[in-house]
Amino acid sequence: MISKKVADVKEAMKGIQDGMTFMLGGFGLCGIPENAITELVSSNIKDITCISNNAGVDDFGLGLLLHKHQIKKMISSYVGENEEFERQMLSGELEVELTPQGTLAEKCRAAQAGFPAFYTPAGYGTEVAEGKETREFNGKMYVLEEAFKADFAFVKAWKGDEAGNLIFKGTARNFNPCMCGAATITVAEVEELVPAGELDPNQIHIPGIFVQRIFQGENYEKRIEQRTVRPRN
Amino acid sequence: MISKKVADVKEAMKGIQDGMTFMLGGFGLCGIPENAITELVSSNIKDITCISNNAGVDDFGLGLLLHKHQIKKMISSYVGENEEFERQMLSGELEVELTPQGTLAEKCRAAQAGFPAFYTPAGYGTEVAEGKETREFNGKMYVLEEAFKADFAFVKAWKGDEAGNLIFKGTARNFNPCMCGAATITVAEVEELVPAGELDPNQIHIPGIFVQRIFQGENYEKRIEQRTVRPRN
Amino acid sequence: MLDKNGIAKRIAKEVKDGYYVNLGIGIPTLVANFVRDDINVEFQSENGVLGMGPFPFEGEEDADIINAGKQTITTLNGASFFDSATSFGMIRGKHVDLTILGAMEVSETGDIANWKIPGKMVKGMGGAMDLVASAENIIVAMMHTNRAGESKLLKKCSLPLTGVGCVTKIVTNLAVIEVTPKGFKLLERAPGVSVDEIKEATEGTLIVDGEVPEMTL
Amino acid sequence: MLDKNGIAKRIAKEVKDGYYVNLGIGIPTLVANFVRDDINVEFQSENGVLGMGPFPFEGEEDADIINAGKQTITTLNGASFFDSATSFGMIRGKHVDLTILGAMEVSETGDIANWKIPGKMVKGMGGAMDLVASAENIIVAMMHTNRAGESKLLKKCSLPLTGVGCVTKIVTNLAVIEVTPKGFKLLERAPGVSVDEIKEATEGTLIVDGEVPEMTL
Repeated sequence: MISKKVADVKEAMKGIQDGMTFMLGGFGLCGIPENAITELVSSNIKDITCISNNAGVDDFGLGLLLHKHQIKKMISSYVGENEEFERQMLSGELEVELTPQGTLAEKCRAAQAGFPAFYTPAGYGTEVAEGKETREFNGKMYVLEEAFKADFAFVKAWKGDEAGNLIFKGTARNFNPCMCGAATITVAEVEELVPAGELDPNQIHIPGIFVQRIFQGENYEKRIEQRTVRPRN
Repeated sequence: MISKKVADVKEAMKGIQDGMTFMLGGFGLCGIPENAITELVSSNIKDITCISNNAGVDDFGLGLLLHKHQIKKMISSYVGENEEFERQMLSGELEVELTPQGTLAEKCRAAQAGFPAFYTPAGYGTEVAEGKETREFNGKMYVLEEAFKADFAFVKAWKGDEAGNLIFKGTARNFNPCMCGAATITVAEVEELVPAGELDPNQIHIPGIFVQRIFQGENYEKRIEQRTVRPRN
Repeated sequence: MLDKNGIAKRIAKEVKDGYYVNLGIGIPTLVANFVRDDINVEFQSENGVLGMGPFPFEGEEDADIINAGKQTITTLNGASFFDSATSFGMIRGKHVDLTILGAMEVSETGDIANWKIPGKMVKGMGGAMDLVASAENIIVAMMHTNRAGESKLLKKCSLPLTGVGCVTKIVTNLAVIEVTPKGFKLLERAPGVSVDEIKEATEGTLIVDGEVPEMTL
Repeated sequence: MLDKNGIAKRIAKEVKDGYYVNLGIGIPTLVANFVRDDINVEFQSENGVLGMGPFPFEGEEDADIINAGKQTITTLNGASFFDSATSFGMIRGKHVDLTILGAMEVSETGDIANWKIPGKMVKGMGGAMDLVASAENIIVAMMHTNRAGESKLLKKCSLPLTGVGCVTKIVTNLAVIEVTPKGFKLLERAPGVSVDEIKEATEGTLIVDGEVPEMTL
């Protein structure tokens, strides 16, 4: 067994530098790598490019990095729910590349699985396809999209073992598995880190080969954006 | 819950016709859809094209269909272990399209996930790439491969529920998940069929949306090709 | 004239037994409340869940189980969770039977714009571009006119497009409309709404073919 | 001169701590037996398993747990199972550090042929084409000559290729050879084998640079 375990978030983040490109898992605030984000904020790293489906909210998630102007560029599919983001984007302080959500997921998966590019129908005929190659297959038009290149991927899982194997929970899975192995170094933080051998090999969502560093996360807030409930009759 | 349950293999195979293209899961004899193959043999269907990583052995798996000359064309990555296959291929009775194993898996996955084509490095500079578009990305050459088109996919899972959700076991997983949803109709046979709600939604390998029909399989032989053991000291 | 719930109620009639359905945010979300309970339907949410159920009871919310609108949800028997790439594989691979989403504009050729007002509102397309580019059965749920009273059913969209020639049907507060090669075909009028009122509110080519029935809900 | 186990033993020295390794069928499979046990290595098999262990004890074979050679195997702590697309994602995505496979021919430019003898033997490439096209560290394990005594290290392969310019190192019964832009560079001699014997058995350009040490096992 090849151990991926590191002592803490500080050791896990070794090597991050200004100007790097990071992938961050999560959908909204669900399944985001809270520990990595906190460490990025306190590291004062700057000029970073973030590949993340969303940009957090004003006072949580990637919103924290935005407020400190640490982010140079965001690559996302949906950035509502964040006023500071909208302000920085409309004023031109922040570079933004909006990408269809399925394309975003697949650009990660392509990087993970060694595909340089793929054809997708998403965005054909829209400004997303401007400057990109388009092509017909079986009477339908597709856009050529290239795999992402990133220095670090920060993901959050529910359970993990020392070998780097990961299991996600519910919809906190989202982009996290797609980003594993899609960057030079994948850092996984988990709610529960167990010794190798404790997870069923048949139930691993992401094999450890896609993860370079894993650590036991702490103090998860797991904030809910839209608490919707129904009455008990 | 949308039920995919059918009574038996006969009902599951409804609609198969001469000349159709089928995908069949399995690696060697591991994880092959034994019930579907038996039914195909007794149906006397002919002129079929089979997309399957291997071609079975002389007296089991797809070898049974080969012996009855029901197969017109095989699309596979490895066809050793089968003398009748080699005889039919070398004599020209059987059409064979050999495809790199990773490309075979991805041509299934592309069909499942709506990608018309993808670029892979496998086979570049070999006869596999003859007649295919090649292209450079970041200094490396790739071959354009198109998604498969198939009428039926026959897969075998360990557990399944009425909603068509599937869980595979060990390396019997192999091509089976990649083929689900990659054909017009996906037929899953399972060792244990349970009511919807009994499988943990977090541990489903293939969501039921990729499966059109599911049935309780029977009489699994699960033949071992290479029984290798070590002595107990 | 219909209210938002009325629009959702009418659209619910388009949902057939055995359909996998993706519901967008806003009016589309309400559709789930009106689907007949004698048919079997599964709701997919692109953030990675199939088989969504109602909102949880108070105190049972789980931050790890949400829909694409970031609302806490529950799951029903037969549900499954999966990653984003698999989720869009379902969508792109045409395994989802029906997509219902909102729009800011729809053109008479089926183009849709719903993700950006240049210089003003730029929230992003989320999964909408993948959905409209892939699905074969796309119903738009929206008001017939915008807050300024201008038609949202146009000859040509003025806003940046989300997808081209993809919308098949539109249900508004005034009408049910099919997008045909010749333009918007009026299928049904909302209760109490006249053909003339609909014509008045539609900038694009409106095809009125014979008697147009009032919709039943 | 080395036997098959000797070749495997020498190759095992190329396996470093922390490596994920894919072993082909034949001699490569034997390499696992000789890897130092003070380093951590995980073996991947392309049919969908990472963390392979030794063969099972008699009576504990499981038909559902095999390697790419269709042999019954066991798994070690930290193992995982996955589907074929994910497996080749590991390979194509360069997550596997070392690939060891057999060959019928290797050219001095690193081309490899190991899947087909036209009109005679056509078993298929299996995963070999994906492996050689993707891996950056490819070691070929083979006899230096074929049964007819002809060299398998050629100027140019005569058989249909599996991959182009991909082999980095070759370990045979006679020598350890690096594939360089200028040809086959002789790194080590097998015990008791002379440089002349290796030259004799090598059809392609053999570069002998100074004293060539005898390998240690």
